[in-house]
Amino acid sequence: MSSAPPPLRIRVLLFASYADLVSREEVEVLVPSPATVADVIARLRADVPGAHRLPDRPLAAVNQVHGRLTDPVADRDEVALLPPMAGG
Amino acid sequence: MSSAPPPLRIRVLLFASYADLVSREEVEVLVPSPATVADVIARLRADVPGAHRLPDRPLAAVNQVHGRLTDPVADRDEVALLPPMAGG
Amino acid sequence: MNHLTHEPIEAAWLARQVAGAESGGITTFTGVVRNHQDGRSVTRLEYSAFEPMADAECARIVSEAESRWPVAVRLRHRLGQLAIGDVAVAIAVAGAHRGEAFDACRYVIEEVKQRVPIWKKEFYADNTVAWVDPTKRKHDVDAAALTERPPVVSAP
Amino acid sequence: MNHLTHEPIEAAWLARQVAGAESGGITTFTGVVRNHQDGRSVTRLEYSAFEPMADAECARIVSEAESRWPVAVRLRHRLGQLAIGDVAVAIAVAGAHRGEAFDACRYVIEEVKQRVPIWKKEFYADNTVAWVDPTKRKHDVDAAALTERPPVVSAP
Repeated sequence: MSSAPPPLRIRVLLFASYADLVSREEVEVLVPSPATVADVIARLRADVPGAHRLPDRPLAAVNQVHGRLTDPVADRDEVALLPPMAGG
Repeated sequence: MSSAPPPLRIRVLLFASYADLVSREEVEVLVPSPATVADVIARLRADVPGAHRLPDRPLAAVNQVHGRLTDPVADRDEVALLPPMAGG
Repeated sequence: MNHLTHEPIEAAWLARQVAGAESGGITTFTGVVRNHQDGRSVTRLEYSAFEPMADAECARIVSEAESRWPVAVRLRHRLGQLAIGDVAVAIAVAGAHRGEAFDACRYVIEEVKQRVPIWKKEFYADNTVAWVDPTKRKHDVDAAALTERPPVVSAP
Repeated sequence: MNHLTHEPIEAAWLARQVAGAESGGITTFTGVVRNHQDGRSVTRLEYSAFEPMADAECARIVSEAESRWPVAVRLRHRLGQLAIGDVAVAIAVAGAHRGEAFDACRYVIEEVKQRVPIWKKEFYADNTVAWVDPTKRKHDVDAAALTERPPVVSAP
């Protein structure tokens, strides 16, 4: 019997209104491998106080590039949750 | 018998390449009344040395407003013949 | 960090950078802090960003515009505290032909608004504060502020 | 004579005039003297105008833009001798919304080119001179210069 793969360690960044909702700008989340961005968000919303107030389908970037919720994540990836952008 | 109406006295202005072609910037033309811008141009081309080199259907302005060749002219009107414009 | 700055910015300065002997037309866009938004009186605002990603995204947008049209593009977005009349974003585009310069300039500002992770906190004359959500603009803003929008809190 | 000048002009100066607390977006267009035209090397040029009509036509264009869109518009065209890199025309438009500012700015430059009685004499590196005819641009220019276009003469 092979052992289960180790969980993925994901750094989640929160900005602007999302940081206000959770009262944090950075959270580390562990998810079983394999996992998608959506899995990371679900774990965050379930485990971190206040994070249930985040939308369940926010915009997200993986390693500083816009991504989709169905994109896979790898160990040590950085997932940024992006409130509606308001530059310009 | 009524006498013929007096001819219309029209001041014609020439600019840029048109002034070069005719070697003049201003010409006075007399045309029988009633007359249009086209009549003024035809008279100019027939009577003024070099003016036959002007196009027979140039852009024209009457009293500093863009006009059509079929527009009527009145005594003392100013007709400007406008080479292709190149501002901007 | 070429596209973000905490210092004042000016379109004319960017325009001088893109102008060249080959360029016939230069277009600029300047986004200025307005004194009103959706009927509310704004007194100042604060831009923040996910800075490394925002800078990289600006670079990607500039590069896209320069490959799609034969133009040279400069883009700067300001961060931090801004007052009414301050320039928030400036874009300058130079090209041999004006149509391309207009199209590329418009492209850049639209993409900046869509894609660059920058956020804006507005401070209102009634001492309230809100994060701006352009996706909710002009759709029953007051109600949205009380429900789905980030909470409106009193300023200190 | 508000829209024509023999002095250097700058879009940034016009932009400062149109900017107001209500304006969210300012667009500018600057037309610059290029060092080439239709493959020929240009050394300098000279703009002349039917001045009173050109100024009145500029005023009409500005007024049309300001009535068609909720914007403020400034327009200046330079006349006389210009060198490579000099600004020939500058337009600044301020509006509450960027789309309107872009559309109005584009409208003004297109109308200026179509309607304002201004003419351009180009001086080329081979010491020839020609009046520019935009209606013939890029259509067999050399042949046109020898036949229908105003004669190409040697510069003094």
